[in-house]
Amino acid sequence: MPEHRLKALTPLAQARPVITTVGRITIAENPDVALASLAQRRGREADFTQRAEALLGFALPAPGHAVQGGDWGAIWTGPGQWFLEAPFASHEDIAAMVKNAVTDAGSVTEQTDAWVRFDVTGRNATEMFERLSAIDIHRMQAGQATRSLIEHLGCYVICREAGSRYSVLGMRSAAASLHHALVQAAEAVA
Amino acid sequence: MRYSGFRVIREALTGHKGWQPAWRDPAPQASYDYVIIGGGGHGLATAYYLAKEFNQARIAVLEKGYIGGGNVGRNTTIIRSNYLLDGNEPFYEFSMKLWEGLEQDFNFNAMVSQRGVLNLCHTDAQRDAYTRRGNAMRLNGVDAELLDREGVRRIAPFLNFDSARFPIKGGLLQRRGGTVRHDAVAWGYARGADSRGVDIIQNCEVTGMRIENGRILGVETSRGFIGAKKVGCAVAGSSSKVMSHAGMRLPIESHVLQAFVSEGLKPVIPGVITYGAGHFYVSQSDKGGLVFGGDIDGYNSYAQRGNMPVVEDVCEGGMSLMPIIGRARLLRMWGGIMDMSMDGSPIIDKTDVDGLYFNGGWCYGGFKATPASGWAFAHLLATDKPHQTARAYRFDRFRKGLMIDEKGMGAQPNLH
Amino acid sequence: MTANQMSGEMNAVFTPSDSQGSQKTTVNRLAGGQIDRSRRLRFTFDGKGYLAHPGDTLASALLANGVRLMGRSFKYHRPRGVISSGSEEPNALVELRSGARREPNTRATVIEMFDGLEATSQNRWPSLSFDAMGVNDLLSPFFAAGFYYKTFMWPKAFWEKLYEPIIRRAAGLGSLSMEADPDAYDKGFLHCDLLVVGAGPSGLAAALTAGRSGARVILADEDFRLGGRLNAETLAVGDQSGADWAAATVAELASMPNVRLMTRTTIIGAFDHGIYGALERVSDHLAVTPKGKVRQTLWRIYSKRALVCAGAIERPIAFVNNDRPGIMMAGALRAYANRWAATPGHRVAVFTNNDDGLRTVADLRAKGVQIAAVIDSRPDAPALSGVEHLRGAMVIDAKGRLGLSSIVVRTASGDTRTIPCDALGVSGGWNPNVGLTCHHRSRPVWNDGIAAFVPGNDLPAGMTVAGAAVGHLTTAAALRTGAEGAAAALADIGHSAALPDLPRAEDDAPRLTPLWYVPHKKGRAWVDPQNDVTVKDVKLAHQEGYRSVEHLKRYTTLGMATDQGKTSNVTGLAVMAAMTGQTIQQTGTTIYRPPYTPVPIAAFAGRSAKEDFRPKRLTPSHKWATEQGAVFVEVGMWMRAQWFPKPGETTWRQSVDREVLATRGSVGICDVTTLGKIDVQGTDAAEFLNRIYANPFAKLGVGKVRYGIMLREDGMVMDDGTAARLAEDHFVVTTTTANAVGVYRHMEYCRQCLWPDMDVQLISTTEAWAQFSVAGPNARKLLQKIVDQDISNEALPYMGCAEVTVMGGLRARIFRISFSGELAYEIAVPTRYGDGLIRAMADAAKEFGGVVYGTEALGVMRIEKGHAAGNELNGTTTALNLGMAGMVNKKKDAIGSTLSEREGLNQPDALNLVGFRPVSKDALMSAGSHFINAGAEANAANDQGYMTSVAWSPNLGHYVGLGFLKNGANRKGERLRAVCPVKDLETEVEVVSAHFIDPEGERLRA
Amino acid sequence: MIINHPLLGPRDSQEFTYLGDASLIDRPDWQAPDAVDQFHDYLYLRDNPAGEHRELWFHEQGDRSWLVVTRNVVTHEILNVELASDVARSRGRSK
Repeated sequence: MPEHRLKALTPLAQARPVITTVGRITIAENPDVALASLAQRRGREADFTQRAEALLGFALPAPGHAVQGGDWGAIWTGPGQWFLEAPFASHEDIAAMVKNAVTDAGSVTEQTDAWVRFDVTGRNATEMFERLSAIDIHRMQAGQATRSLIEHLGCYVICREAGSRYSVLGMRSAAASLHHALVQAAEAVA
Repeated sequence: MRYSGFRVIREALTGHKGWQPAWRDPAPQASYDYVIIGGGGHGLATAYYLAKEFNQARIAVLEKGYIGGGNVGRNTTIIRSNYLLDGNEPFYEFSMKLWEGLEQDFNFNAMVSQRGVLNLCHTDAQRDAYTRRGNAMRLNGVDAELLDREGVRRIAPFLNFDSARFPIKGGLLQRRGGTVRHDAVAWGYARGADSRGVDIIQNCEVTGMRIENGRILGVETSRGFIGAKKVGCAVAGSSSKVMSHAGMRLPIESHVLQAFVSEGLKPVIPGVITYGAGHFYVSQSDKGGLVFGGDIDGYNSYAQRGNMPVVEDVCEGGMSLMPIIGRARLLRMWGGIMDMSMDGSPIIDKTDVDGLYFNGGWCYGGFKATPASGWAFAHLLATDKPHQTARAYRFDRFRKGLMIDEKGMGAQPNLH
Repeated sequence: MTANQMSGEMNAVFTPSDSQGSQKTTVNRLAGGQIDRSRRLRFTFDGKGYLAHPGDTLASALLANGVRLMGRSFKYHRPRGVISSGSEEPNALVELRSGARREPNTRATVIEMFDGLEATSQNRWPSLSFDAMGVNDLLSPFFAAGFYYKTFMWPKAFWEKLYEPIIRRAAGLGSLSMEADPDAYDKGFLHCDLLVVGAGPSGLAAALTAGRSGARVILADEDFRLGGRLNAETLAVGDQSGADWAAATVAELASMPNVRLMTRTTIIGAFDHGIYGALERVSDHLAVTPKGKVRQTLWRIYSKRALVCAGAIERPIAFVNNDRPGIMMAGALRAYANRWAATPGHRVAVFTNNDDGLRTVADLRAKGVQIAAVIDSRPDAPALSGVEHLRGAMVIDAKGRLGLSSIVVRTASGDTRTIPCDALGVSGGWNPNVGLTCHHRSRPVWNDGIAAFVPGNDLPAGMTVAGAAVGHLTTAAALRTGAEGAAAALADIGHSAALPDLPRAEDDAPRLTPLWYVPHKKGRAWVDPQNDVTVKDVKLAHQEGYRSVEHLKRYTTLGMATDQGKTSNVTGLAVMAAMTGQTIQQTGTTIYRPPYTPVPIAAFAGRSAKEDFRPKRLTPSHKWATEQGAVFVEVGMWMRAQWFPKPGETTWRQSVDREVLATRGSVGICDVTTLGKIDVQGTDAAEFLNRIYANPFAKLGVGKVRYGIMLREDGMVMDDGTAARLAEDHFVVTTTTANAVGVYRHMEYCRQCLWPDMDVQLISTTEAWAQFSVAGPNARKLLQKIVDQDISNEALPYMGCAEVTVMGGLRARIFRISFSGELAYEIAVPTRYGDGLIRAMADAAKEFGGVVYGTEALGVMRIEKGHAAGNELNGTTTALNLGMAGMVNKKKDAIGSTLSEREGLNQPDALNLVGFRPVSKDALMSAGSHFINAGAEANAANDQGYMTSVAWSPNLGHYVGLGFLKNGANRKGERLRAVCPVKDLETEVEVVSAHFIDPEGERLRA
Repeated sequence: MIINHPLLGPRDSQEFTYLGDASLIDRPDWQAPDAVDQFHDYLYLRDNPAGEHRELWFHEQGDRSWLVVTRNVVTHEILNVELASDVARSRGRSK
């Protein structure tokens, strides 16, 4: 991590992540993940796949899925496009790291601070998501990830553990509004 | 038979035995001088003015269902002439002037009610645009007032001045705008046309056009061939379908627009209010229902019904702007098919086929245009020259780059 | 229960009321019922206190308390009582609750009782029993259908001034509180294999069948107690009462994890592709919505299949004065007796044309209610014993203005008899509840067997119907078709379900001889009671040619009341059919539209109301700006700092002038994160940009930035911005704040739909970077304190860009671009450090007397510099209009370049963007003014263009404006009238260059 | 409405943004002698059929794919959904 003199704020504009517990549901802001978008270059698919897998140690996930392995995670975000995630503390310059690995077989774009991530846990988290998005949350299995609308915001919902553990990635600038929506939904089912 | 208060009293005292049908139910004749396709507001108004103002005879209106069953009977009844562009404003003001004398003209109370149309603005840029538009109206001799926030509050104190997501900064008010009882417009024109000899033929669908050597001879219908010297098409959402009988492709897409009415309520809203930062407009009918709507659903449709996202979007706008309506209940939702044109403005023009004329592309704004549209179309049919307020409504404006694009959205009909 | 017990109970409850005004005992409460007598609930109606029990509705409780008069009709203000026991109720509408939670037009039949409930009658003045507007009833001959279309036209001005205000005040039903709705509402989304609509016998059998098969099932019912008519009838199901069987079945369903039971949930509409809307009344049955909870939830249910088990609705028979309070549907009468142990009176008559009406007789007798007479229109009806059964007779009149006192009957022999009674149950047969099946404009078809409409063949895809809703009017058939319907629907999606062993139940085919209205010469017989449409009104509509059902509806308002004709439409059609000589099928129906029952507007809005209408986007410097006391402004979804007031500044202009002067005099900082940023990579990235921008981009050097304009395909300018080339195969495109989403969509369209084989990858990075503009002569000096690398003019010339580090090593990007016309940079760091950076830069700026400025100062400076922005890029302006015609390169394929050549867009007098200044230095100018040539009259014919943007220039000491003027490029120096009638303003202006500040651009390159 | 995304399965149409007739894929050659006329017809004229309609939808709130949806605009029944890039290639579009 570079030694510079600027302090970071979380997406909710706090020095420390905000953790909100409503009933049995906990909504935790998680800024400790670095994110990069990785897209395959046209005509370089085989090279791309091989290099990406070498970096990650696992195959890139299929549409609608996310994979976790070691430090790395990968989320399918669009045709030929993924988000890679890794611990922020060790991978702050994730874009450069990924770019080094895939070279010109892929396009890499830093996305770490484009998103706010809320980790939602709780045994009735599904009831909460029923009130937020059209995703069939009850059928969502660990390792599935998709993007849909939550209160007018396109958000990724990643199932970490079916029924009880999910991550929501939303537009960072709307973190407060998204948090508000999550908390209200949690209160409604508390 | 002339309608009057006296007549109503006389009939009331004699058991209402004297009332006659508002219009006849004639069988189609073999041929007419003018066949108007479409028994909606525009078609009926065209026939009425052809007979009354242009002294034409042998006129038929062909309607595939019952008259007034299309958009004239399913709109949100707003009239206004608050347009920006030269191509539009004189036309809509002509229409407004006709509305102002319409009921006496056709002897039917259509409840023309000039209770005002207020467009709210929420940003400085929007206020600048309203200023420009209000000035354009005034330069055309049309009434327009620019209100600041307090001016809006005086007219509509019940709006959300405290917690609206997009605060109310002011508004553009046209006091002469208002509402009209929509069905009565169709019936009034029908009755007026019928009494001047126009044959209104219901349940008569046009299934083809007979065209020889570039000239129209008449139309094939579900009730047989009907000859015509001139054929005018005024079928709104069905424009592409009908004009395809003449082999034409139009700069039009058909889209569904939903509208909503609440249960009856004691008076809430004085005039028409439109929300400039959400998709919501509302007025209150004389019966007490809040009549409201918003955007088109956004996809091509001939289904005359819509889906939930737009219902929700409209109500969200309403609940941001005037949360006093939260506990009022939405009673009924319905849809109409809009002939959305490529620049949001209509077409009243000849076609490449001699004797075939077209009137369409009204988007969601055809109702307020009904009188002027009928008059201008009658003018074109009778004289072969465009009415002076409708000269810009040509087919070739797209080829020439002379679009009349009030919203500046370009060639994407669902954005107009 | 033995007869003794029952009569004992009866004696106990039939205590006459003690005194007027005090809390009455429940005079009309019977024995039994599904109410919890162990608890008493207090409620008031029109301020008077009453008692009820859990399980009551407001209607049942009022009846039990001897209250028959509950409302007034719409037009004639006729006194009205409840006629149904369900959501179809047209008459018993009240204002529920008080204050901001007042709910007008609430049907007493669906108001679940809670302690402390307040209800008030409506549409009456001064009181329900004496309503001054009742005078309308006396004048009714003048108020026939459509009378208002024929009068009130003279004198012209009187409509708005006199007639309409009177009509508007008289019309309407209940009143809004005129306060903001204080409750919260949720929206939600559910998925299932099978949605079962309605939990009567068919719905329960269907849910049981599907539930046991393991399918995902949702069973929804509007009632708070599942079971439908099983709760209202005494008919046995197997060895149990219907109500007990329902309860047992519900208990089994509740134990299944794959079944979701939704009580108090109305399926309001069938939408496309198996999507159903549902309204769940979460807290309406509670006195107070618990904190954090919602009043209602609007669900969007995604179903693979739906089985409609919505039952049937009983219909009335129209006769003279059939709207008296105390006259109700026979089925409702026995529902009140059986389920709620309530009766509207002690002496009850029944008027029927079918056997079902006779069940009411039996059930009421079993409850000890005296039957005054049974008037059966069928001469051949099976004779009843123990009661007076007048076969072949009809009710021809009813007496009792505020409550029924007697009926007048014409017997089979033609005699007329007056029969005293305080309630009358009417049964004209049952109409299958087809509403939902018609939401896709399917038309129901007539079934002669039950003399009613049943669902047609073109139902919404995935929908089937069972039970009474499809015309099976016996319990056994309801159970059977429910189970079979569920199995068939599931088989359709490849899921097999075994049919359960169903209990025995009554299976008597209903016998009915249609009777729609009792012929009459005098008096009025109501078809639509709420809207006061009578048989005569329908006849008048026919006489005047309004014969199409839609014309009939619209002319008479038949079926347009809050019940949408649930109890009235078919009767109206039958009357019209009788007039025209057509069958009812030929007469047709009007269109059934959602919602099935009215839905609060707030429920459709959900959480997206008031300030939560749309999410807010906050800039990285938002927290800091808030601390500085900034004034914020909505820019699309963003909240941006508009200006930063300092102590002593009393007007916004003072703040903005200071910010502008400090920026131009020294340095200013502005958060420009809101501008769209799109990362464009790939070997074809340069060629891609070359095609989406009108001007060339292919040869832009690495480390360089270029200004570009994008056209729409129709040749209008879509957006402007810059593209910076970070590497051969890597660009960052910026867009305006307003067009960020649209430009990204357009670029994806071009990439995927037009040039699918280009090697281009796109992603938005707007949010990833906190970006600040640093502008002014001291911009470099300030930034050099922040940026770790050399940013001298040589290292980073005008329109250069670089990847750098700031504050000792943080990765950053710097672009030397300017919107203000000053020496300027944009510096970007990862968003989380944006707050740190603005603090660091604001600190550093102090040394130079620099400022942080908001959007107002930004706007002033861009106008001073003549930069087009949203007011100029209004979707109707071309590059030529903007003075950028030269940028449209004709030697390449670019979006919009071909159609920009059309003649209408290239006329000699086309609008050109030019500058304006007031001739008199202190004169005001206004955006939105129109230009008129000096000496010409101000009218549309003389319109020369319009002013787009105006600002006070503190640098120049006068207003500056931009605007579009016909042939403006060649009119510099000309004086014009800038007229602004809506502000009562006119200014003499001079046409000048749009570049008021540094027209040569020397500052930019300094 | 529900659009059966070729990669993601059934999705609520609310996640999508609608553009219009899929013939917008067939962008004319800018160098054709009658290019202005061709572009006019391409941009402004529509078949607007009351029946099957091929149309462009953008999965804006999802994976940002442009799709070609074949839909009956009278019944709203969706008959086919394809990736627009595949359709574009099949219609001869490349770079």
